[in-house]
Amino acid sequence: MTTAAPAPLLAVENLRAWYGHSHILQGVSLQVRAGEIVTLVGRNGAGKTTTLKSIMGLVPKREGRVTFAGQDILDRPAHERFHRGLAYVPEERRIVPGLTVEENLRLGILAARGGPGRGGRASRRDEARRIEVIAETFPRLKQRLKQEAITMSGGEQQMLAIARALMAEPVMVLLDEPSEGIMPILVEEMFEQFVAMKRAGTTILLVEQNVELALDVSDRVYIVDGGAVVYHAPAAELRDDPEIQARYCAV
Amino acid sequence: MSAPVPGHALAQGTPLAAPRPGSGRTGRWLALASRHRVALTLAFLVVFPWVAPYQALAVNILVLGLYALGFNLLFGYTGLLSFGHAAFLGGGAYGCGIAIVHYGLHPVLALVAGTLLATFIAAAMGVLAIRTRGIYFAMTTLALSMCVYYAFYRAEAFTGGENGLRGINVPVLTLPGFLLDLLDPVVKYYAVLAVVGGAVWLFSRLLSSPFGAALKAIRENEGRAQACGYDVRRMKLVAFVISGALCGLAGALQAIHLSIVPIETMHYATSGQAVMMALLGGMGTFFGPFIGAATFSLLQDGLSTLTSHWQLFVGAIFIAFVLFLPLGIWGEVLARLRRAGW
Amino acid sequence: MVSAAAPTAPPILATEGLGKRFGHFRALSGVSVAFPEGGITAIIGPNGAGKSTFFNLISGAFRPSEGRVLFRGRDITGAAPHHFARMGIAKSFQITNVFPHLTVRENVRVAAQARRVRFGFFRDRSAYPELAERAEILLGEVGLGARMDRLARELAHGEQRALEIAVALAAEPALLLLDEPTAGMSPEETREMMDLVQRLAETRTLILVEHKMKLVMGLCRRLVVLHQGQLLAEGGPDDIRAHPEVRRVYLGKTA
Amino acid sequence: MTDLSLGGFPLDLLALQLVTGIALGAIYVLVGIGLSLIFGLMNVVNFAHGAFFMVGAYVGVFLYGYTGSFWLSLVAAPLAMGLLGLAVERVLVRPLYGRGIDDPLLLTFGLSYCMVESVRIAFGLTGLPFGAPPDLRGAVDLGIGYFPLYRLFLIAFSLTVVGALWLFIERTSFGLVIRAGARDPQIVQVLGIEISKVWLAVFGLGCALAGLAGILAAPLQGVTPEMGIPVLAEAFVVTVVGGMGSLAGAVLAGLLVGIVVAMTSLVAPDMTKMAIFALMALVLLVRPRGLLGRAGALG
Amino acid sequence: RSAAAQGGPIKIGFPVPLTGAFGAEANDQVRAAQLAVREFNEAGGFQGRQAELLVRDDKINPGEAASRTLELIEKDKVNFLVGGLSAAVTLSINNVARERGVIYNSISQSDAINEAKDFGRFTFHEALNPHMTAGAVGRYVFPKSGKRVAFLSADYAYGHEMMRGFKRAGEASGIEVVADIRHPIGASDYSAFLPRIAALKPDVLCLCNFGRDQVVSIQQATEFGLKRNTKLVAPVLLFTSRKAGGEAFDGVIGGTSYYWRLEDTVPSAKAFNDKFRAAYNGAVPSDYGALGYAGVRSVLEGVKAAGSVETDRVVAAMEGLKADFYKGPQSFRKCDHQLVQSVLIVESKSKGMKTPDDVFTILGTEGPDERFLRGCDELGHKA
Ligand SMILES: Nc1ncnc2c1ncn2[C@@H]1O[C@H](COP(=O)(O)OP(=O)(O)OP(=O)(O)O)[C@@H](O)[C@H]1O
Ligand SMILES: Nc1ncnc2c1ncn2[C@@H]1O[C@H](COP(=O)(O)OP(=O)(O)OP(=O)(O)O)[C@@H](O)[C@H]1O
Ligand SMILES: [Mg+2]
Ligand SMILES: [Mg+2]
Repeated sequence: MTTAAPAPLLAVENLRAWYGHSHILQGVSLQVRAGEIVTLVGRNGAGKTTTLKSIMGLVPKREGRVTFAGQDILDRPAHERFHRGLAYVPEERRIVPGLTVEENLRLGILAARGGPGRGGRASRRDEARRIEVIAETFPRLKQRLKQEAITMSGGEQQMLAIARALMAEPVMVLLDEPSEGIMPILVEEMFEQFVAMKRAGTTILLVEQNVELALDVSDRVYIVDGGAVVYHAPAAELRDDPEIQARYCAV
Repeated sequence: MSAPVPGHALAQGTPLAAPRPGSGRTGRWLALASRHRVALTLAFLVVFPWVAPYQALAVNILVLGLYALGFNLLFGYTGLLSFGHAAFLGGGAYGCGIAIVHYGLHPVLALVAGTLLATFIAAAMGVLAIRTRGIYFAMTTLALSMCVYYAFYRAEAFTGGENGLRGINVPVLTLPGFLLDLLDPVVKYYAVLAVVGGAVWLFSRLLSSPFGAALKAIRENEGRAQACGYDVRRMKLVAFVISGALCGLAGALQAIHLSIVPIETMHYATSGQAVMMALLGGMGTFFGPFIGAATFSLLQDGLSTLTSHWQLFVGAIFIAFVLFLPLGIWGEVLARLRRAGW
Repeated sequence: MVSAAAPTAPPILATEGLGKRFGHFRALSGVSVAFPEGGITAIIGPNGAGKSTFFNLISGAFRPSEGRVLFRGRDITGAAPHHFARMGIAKSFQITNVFPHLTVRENVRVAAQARRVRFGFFRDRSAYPELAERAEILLGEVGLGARMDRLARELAHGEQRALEIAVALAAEPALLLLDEPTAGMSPEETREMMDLVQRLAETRTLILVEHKMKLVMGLCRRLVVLHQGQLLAEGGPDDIRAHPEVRRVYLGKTA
Repeated sequence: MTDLSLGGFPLDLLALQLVTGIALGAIYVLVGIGLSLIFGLMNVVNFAHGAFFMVGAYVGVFLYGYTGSFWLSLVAAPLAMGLLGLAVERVLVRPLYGRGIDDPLLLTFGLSYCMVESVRIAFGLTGLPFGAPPDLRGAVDLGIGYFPLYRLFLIAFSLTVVGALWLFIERTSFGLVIRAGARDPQIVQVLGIEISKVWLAVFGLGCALAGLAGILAAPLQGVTPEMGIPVLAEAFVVTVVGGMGSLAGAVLAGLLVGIVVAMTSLVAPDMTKMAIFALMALVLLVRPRGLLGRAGALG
Repeated sequence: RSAAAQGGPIKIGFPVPLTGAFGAEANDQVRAAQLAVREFNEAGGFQGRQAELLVRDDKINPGEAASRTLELIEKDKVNFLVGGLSAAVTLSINNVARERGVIYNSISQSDAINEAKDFGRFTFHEALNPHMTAGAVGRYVFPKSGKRVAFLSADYAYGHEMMRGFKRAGEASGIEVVADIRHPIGASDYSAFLPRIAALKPDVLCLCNFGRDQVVSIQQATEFGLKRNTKLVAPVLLFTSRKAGGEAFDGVIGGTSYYWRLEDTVPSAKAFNDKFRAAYNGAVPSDYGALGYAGVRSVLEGVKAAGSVETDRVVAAMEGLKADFYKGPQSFRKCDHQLVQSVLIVESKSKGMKTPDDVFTILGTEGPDERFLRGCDELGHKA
């Protein structure tokens, strides 16, 4: 399947994963090249989230090969991926309870300045600047910096989760259903934002149920089912496929 | 492209993580065992005194097992960690002891009196403690139980204070139709077993009742249980009180068994003991508390006869248990059986 | 059956000047709406408009700072949350909220039980076979028929969303509040869910919060729009679609 | 001065009693903070905290016997306990993460048995005598009465340590990371933080504080293998009254408990121990999260 | 009573708190008791029967002690019980033993065990009781050190009993009680009580507490400078406590049942110490340790005198026993089986010590005299 020249930024080969005794991923292979937006679609329980989590090193048992920027990261501890420039927006938002919005955001950049506790005052200022920038993109967050994050509305939490992942300006982001719970007007803006990020050089691997919009912004699409990739094509091809339209898009 | 499979993708072929009761050979055995858990527990306890080093210890284990069982209702099944159960054990013991020593009540009535006193203490503590949650709940119960402790400590005329309550002597138990010689350790064991057996049976009924199911739901997710229509506070209180009553019964039996009630019975260290026994045996398992009580007592007893540094070994064994048998002894046995039978 | 209730029919639920403050922040203020018996009403509005807060108020999870909630004409403001459930108001949560270490079947069964037996102490649960049956039927309806013996926490996100709804349904509510029932569901499952919602609406009143406009517009006769904690608009799909303010703050180009 | 009185007690006596309470509280604060750190931030109930306190005291006293320098002991005891804490976390506690609150509880309970018994084997059952170091002996006239110099030193020193700790946790991002890590370690990891190192550090720090409290308390009461047992309960009280994981709360609660004990012993001396628990019950019933506990903190 | 009592060894159950705060004392008790058993066996035992000591750890917990006593009686079928160290434990052992008709010779200090309520025909009390000890110390100290007396007492039966003994002795000297402060047992800090006591400047401060409480309170009283104006007095001044407390004990006066330097004046003490030193590497017995020896010997001498191990006959024989085992003459009073014996008044020192064990100066000895005990009717025994 490999297409020509530049080595992919992220390459997943025959990835298998287990939760306890359940064998979930049966051998997933996919590639994302630098600067691409690639989308995974599939039914509930198909294994999309498990794929992302395995890439991030969050599934207890995993086999196969995952290379990022040319290095095998399958068995590296999760936190190392962050330092290589990989960011992750989990499904169900995973906002840290007990912290304010601002603290949740700060958490996103802490490690970027060289580990907990080692930062001096200067990078504090840096932090503040980043929060400022991100908050511009999500004005709702800006008004709520001091609110306890877990009391935010569902959509606000989703924005926070995305903003947190972007704080450290990652090379590549894995987004698990970012549009869930976001109002229509903002969903559109958000996808526009993804395109803008892509233009700025960020690579994106997306899991999305809003297939119509996802197809609009993606370069390529993988369809996951039963813990494996069952189909793979450029997005444009799928946009024109009536069967795909019928099965995945119409509501 | 392949057509998406109907139904959910993993429904076919992939093994499921959670074992279904009743499938596989061991599974069937387990299902059977769990249906007859009361009978099994009792069968074990009937032969137990012949295995234990001496009968008095066997009675201790019965009593402590019941105590841990009562505690387990709260922690294992309802998810409330209490550090105040000593107040119930002690309340039961003092209630029973005082009834016999100061009022000359019949031992059977004294058992009832002890259980009632414990129930009352549990209700009073529960009403206050239920307002808090998590570790704060544990600490509130601890604090309240220590207040009870000091109250009993100071009521020296009734409780004997630091010296403990002495003179709970019941050499023979007169029941309609026959006499039991409680100075005979074997007779005493089976007399206590009769009471404990009754309590275990009631407990088992409780667990398999709708109320038991609701408690587990509360343990899992209190907020959701409430949204489903359960009056969570009241149910927690009821569980607290029932748990207190069971522990109180254990205390009352202990008073008759040892013929004294030490004030230490009410100290929080005794509450800690319930936690340890329940964890050792296996939290939220039916038989676990008895296994835990037996292990705890046998370990301490056996080792302290062998060496005066027994605490070193008890400590090390505890550590080993946690590291290698995280589900508790009985919990681990169950899990192993399940896995083997899969 | 599905026919829109006549405006004169007594509402199953009504709010009067309902409001909620968190500290100084007014999440909701002065919302008065009535929901007629039967049919589906959608509540829409921007993120943070106060939709979930509104649900929490009318399901008893929050106590209002001001205003009243009337259920079938009775003032139920400030009653304990479990009373709401017993009166027949059930809610599915926007952020999945189930019993993670119970099996899928047990999740629904224990929810169904809450309606029937709460303090049964000594009768065995097998004395209530109807509860288990009901659980199985409900799970079949939401498409989890094959997953009943799994622990809830082992389900995929979309499956948990389906379970969430089954748990809410188990209480046999007269009024069912669904907070983004199809969030996280694939298009295919969303369609199935919408069929289910439509069937449910034949026998009870449904209020749902949704951000999927196509779906909402197709399903509901009536929409309520909240914005910044206040009632912005109310009406049929066409009115709402045409409402300029709604378009500006919420719909964008979509509808 | 003595003719002024309040509730039948001369004012200067009351004032002296207050100072006494603060000195008592200083020790409570130190043990409380250590426990609170580990407890509030790692969700680990360290039942061996009292044992660390005791071993810290032994290490300090033992070293003092060799070097004759109390100051050295003051550094060495917490250091040794910190290292021991690191080892314990790494070898024993780490395998238990993700297993809920009960496993570490049981494990540290067993560990405390081992520590106490090891000390009995190594140093005997009776304990070692130990008094205030020569430079800190004697009493100072505070104007309200004589007060032991060592206890004044104790107050000053503990408050300095607590202040430094506060700076460390509030002014560095350490506090944020550990607070977050307690709630959702996975996310913290995804955000590039090696959470296991953070926990290691927290555990070591908590144990070091226990050791420091131990050596500071040693001149007050000598050292015995059992000296840690009441300390554990007291530390729990301080932690809970102050609010889980709240540094300021632990300070407030520690001083409060000390003062309550001192004042109770003036009016109803036989009630002093009960007073601690009554205070805790009262606080929790009025403020179920402790004095400065955050909403949503643990449970 | 039982079949096993007919032949085989004479078994003596010996529950003491081997672990816990009083482990040092308990271990000493065991060593001394073993000495008594060995002595008995080496002298040929009784009718060819050897004595055997069954040591159990009571963990200083009355409940544990009761279980262990049941074990010793029901499973091991012991002939006699000796032991106990804390009052609560001794009362618990006594309660179990008396119901089953087994002789128990207590070696723990308690007033309650003499009283009719707890006393049983099979109960013997080898140790001093708080009334005797405190009384002797009071009678010695008050006339010498002054009349303004403050009490700091552990708030439990034992503390109250000691205080009662002091006050009774003080009535004769006309003391004035300036403070009567009760502290909770097991307190680790006394600083909260001390400023108040210091402010009163009493002549004598009686510390009616025990073990670790005593060590810590004396240490802190010293720290608060109380010794400047006040004589510190502890009714029961333990050898091991003094060793754990160190210099802080300087000048503290107290009572004890035994101190090894008694060997300077009493031959039986010298003989006992020598045996002990020979058996245990030159160590000297502590006060409680010596009680372990005496407790076991009383029972075994009772057997010899009775010419039987049968309970009733041994009881009668022990009641008539007049002996000098290790500290001078001693005998059991008929009504409550309390051992009438001497009380030593000692003062703690840390200078001019000949050996590290030379920690006390014996100031005086109050001879054995029934007058210093509470009367039989006061205790509720019918004449
Ligand atoms: N913690 C777990 N333990 C056991 N099984 C799990 C666990 N998490 C997920 N699974 C199972 O793995 C399968 C794949 O789940 P995954 O979350 O990857 O699906 P998904 O494609 O992301 O679905 P959705 O669209 O619903 O989020 C599902 O069948 C699910 O039941
Ligand atoms: N406990 C709280 N403290 C402070 N603010 C709160 C609290 N709970 C909710 N809010 C705020 O109230 C507003 C309304 O929240 P609500 O959850 O009702 O929004 P929503 O309409 O459901 O939005 P969404 O579509 O994103 O789910 C939000 O801005 C939220 O941040
Ligand atoms: Mg998913
Ligand atoms: Mg919402």
